[in-house]
Amino acid sequence: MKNILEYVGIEPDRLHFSWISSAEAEKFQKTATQVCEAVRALGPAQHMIKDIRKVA
Amino acid sequence: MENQEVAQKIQEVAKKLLSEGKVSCVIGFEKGTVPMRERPFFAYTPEEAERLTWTSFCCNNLANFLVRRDLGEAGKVAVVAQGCVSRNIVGLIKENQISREQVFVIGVPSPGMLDRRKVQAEVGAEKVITEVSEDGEDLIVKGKGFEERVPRKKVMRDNCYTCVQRNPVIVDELIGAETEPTHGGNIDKVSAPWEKLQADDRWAEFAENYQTCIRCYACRDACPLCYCHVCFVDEAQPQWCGKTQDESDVLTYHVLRAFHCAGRCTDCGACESACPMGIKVRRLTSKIEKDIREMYGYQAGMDLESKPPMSVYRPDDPQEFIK
Amino acid sequence: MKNPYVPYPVKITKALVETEDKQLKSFWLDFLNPADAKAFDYTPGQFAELSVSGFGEIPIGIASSPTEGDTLLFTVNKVGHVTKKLHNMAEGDVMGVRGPLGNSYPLKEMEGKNVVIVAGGFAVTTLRSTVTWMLHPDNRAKYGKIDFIYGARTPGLLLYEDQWREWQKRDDIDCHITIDREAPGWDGLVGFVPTICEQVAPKPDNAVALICGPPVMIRFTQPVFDKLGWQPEQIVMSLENRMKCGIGICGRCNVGPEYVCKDGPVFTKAQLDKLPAEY
Amino acid sequence: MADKILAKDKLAEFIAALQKDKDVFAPKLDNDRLVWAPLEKADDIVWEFSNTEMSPKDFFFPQTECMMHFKNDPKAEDGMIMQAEPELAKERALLNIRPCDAKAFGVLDMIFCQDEMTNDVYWRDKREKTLLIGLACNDPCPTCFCTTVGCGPHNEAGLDVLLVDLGDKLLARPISDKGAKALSALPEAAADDAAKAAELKKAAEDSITQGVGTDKISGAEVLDLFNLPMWDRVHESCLNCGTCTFCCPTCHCFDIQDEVQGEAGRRVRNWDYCMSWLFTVHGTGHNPRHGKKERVRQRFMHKFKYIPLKRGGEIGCVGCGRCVQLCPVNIDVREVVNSMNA
Amino acid sequence: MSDTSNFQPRIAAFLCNWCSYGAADLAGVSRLQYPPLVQTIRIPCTGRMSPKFILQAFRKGVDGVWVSG
Repeated sequence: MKNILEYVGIEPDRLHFSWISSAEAEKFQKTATQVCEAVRALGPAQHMIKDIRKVA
Repeated sequence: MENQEVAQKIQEVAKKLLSEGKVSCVIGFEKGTVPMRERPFFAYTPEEAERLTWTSFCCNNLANFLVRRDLGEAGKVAVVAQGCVSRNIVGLIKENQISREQVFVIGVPSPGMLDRRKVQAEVGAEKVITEVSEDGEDLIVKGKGFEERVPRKKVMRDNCYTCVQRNPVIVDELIGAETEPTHGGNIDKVSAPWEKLQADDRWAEFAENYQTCIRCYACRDACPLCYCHVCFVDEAQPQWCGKTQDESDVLTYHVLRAFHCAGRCTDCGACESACPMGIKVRRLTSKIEKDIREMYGYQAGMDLESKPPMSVYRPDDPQEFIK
Repeated sequence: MKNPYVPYPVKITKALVETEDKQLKSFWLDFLNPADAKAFDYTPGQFAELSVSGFGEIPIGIASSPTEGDTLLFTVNKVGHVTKKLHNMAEGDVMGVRGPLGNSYPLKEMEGKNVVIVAGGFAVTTLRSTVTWMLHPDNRAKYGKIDFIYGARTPGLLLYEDQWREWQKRDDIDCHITIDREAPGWDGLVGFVPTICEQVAPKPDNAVALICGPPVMIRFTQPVFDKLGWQPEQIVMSLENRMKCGIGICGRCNVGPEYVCKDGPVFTKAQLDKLPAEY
Repeated sequence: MADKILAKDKLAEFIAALQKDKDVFAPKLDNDRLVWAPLEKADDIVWEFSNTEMSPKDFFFPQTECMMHFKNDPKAEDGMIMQAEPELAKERALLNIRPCDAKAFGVLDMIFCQDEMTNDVYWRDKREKTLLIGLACNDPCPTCFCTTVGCGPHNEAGLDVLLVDLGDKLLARPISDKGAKALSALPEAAADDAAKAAELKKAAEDSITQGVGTDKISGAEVLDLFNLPMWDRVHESCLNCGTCTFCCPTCHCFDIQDEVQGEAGRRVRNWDYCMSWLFTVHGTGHNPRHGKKERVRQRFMHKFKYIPLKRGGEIGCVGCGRCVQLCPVNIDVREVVNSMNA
Repeated sequence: MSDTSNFQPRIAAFLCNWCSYGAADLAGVSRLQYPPLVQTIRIPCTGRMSPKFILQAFRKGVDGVWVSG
């Protein structure tokens, strides 16, 4: 999925996968921060959004 | 073997099967009403079998008709299959849509089917073609006030050019001898032009490619993999994909459809041939095909035994993308 | 130029779950603009598209009668995503109504004749409208004897109980209300609608029958009426098919050349016999 | 109204005049595909073409059309109440539309605008604000069969003006008052120009050799046609895709859907197609046209029996041949209709 | 690309009920700070995850998707 989205032009860093066990609260915190930073660096998503206000 | 000879042989085999009552129906091709459009034909009697033909324009995937008809009622049917079609039959057997006993495969090594749009472009978009015949490695294209020879290789369908399996993988009766497995094209190159681009440009290319889509779903309906009773685009609760011409709706449809074919697509090109707008539908599916091949070392429908990668877990499955 | 696709805004003034299985809910709707109420000029048998903004439209038969004033009554079966949403709506909510659509029961042609009304389950809606209309003092004299045969599976699934209890008290209509199987607390008729029709044995002379119900009921009621000597021209039925536009354009509700939304939903048996059975 | 002459070197002037108050569109070549596009200057006009890939019906009946919008807020004063979309702001002209496509609009007029209630204001508005300037077909395709379905390569129905290409000039025939107005500045045609146009017409009509017979269909009972054994075979190879209906100039079925996003909501209609299983399925799961056979039969019966029956004999097909060319499995309408007529 | 300095992305996090959702819960209980931009969606199991969800999230306008098992 990541590959295909990348292929169509959605930056790979917009999609993250991770494995966290229910005891790993700290890893969760760390990953959440990482994900946010990665997406923040990319700026707002431009594609695939359906904006009916624009079309209407 | 020349296509005409193959056609002759197909007729003979079909007649024999039908008259001996071994199958109730032979699914093959007959001559269409317009040039370069051979069409699927269902022969039920030895007389009807005489209409069966074989040319370089047999672009539909006949495996498609195996799932969509009620085989329980029809009993055993025979189907004319080249490499990719036979791979799809294998896929359908693996997915329990049909059983091996229900189909009689009349195997034909593929001559490499031709793209009628390319032929049209070759003689000029505005010329009206009235007759096309084959002469060895050339096509003879006739129309009002012109006659041209076009080399087959120049107008071959993209997927046939990069085909990796021209010979049928399962066969009950083989017509002609097995041939070279490929036509020499490099399958990895199909998605290459896009892979080099930056994300935004890639998106632009992608949107441009599908921009003319009219959402007739011919690509889906021509595809032997798309046999779901209710397709996700038709689901209303929840609605995954709007029904409008909006870019996001069109692209969602294409991305998800392609993704549903992951690990199953045999690159038969039926979607691209069916598209009335000439969209390069394979741009997406062939990329996924390549990924599956590189990540899991799997090619769909090559044999009856191997397990499709999307439905089994192996400890050595790639997982670099997971943090 | 009037836009036939834009619904009239209405407010739900009352909503009531009708049946014990909670599948059917009735809605009383009042027009937000009094002028719209005047424009919405309907006859029993017609239907309207109920419009829930953001969800879509659904064609529903009008269960109220124009003789009851401007409030419209619809009873809705919960099946799809529009009706589910509708069931969750409360009094005071705003929605839309588009119509009236379709033809109606042949009230004019029925004048001077005896009328037999056969209803099964949920299909009673437009027939409730018809009976109410015929029983109105202005109209009652135009018709002969009225028989009303109505059945449901259980007493809890019978719609409009207050209404038919009242009709039972009158002497200008014969009500035969039945349930499929004996149930505690039920002292009325028991038996399937076709059986009751056999018992009532309405005479075909100078009479019209309006039959509306689930396909299985129609399949078994038909032979009863045939045996009693009814002609296809005397039997009137109401169809339903999937619809969108409701005005005979969008192309999905047609039965042969006839559009259920525009040429129907009411057809005589004689008409249906000449059409493909695509309903 | 008298025929006029429009010299090709005067085209720029003519188009500039049209563009004063109209958006002008014409067929244009885009990567080997002939599509409808805004016309900028006279030089861009394509004169030699069979027909555009898709029918221009979407000028009047867009594939996706917003019909109404509403404020998705039940608490707001005007919340949840549907407001109709505004009408077309500027007039349009379609230049070089083929007579078959124009004829299709005539057929669709009868369906979209039947009476006071069945009055599709979205269609009507766009129709009334569009000038149709047709270009007669001098060289029909092998897949054309217009002459056998009540149309023809020089057919005038539905058009405002018919142009006939006479080489360096065009014979411009005003058909409606609107058309006459657009041509008022042009000189009248000489008798031999008109004669030449008539000759071309005859030649074009004669070049259409294949066709369909509909004489027996019009006399037959609906049920007899409906129960013909041929339907058991016609549908076999059909994929149930929407290609034939979407490319067809007279197919007009649609679906209405609501969409919301935050506070914005709209009701849109999209083209729909009778080949789809979902087209007729009921909420209960019952489907009156459950099989491929029923659906394929519906399409042909609708065009060749139901529409003529309801619309005074007018056939719901104009013989443009697009479905013959584009059907992925080559289900040829001519063969189907001829076997219906057998 | 727009100004990224004060851009606050919206992220849809699909969390498995048994693993990451538990972790998120624990993080909350333990008062660990993580960015408030993540909108958690509990799914019964990561096996419930479907590509449809990801596309749907993007269609609804999120800037990123995070799937965690």
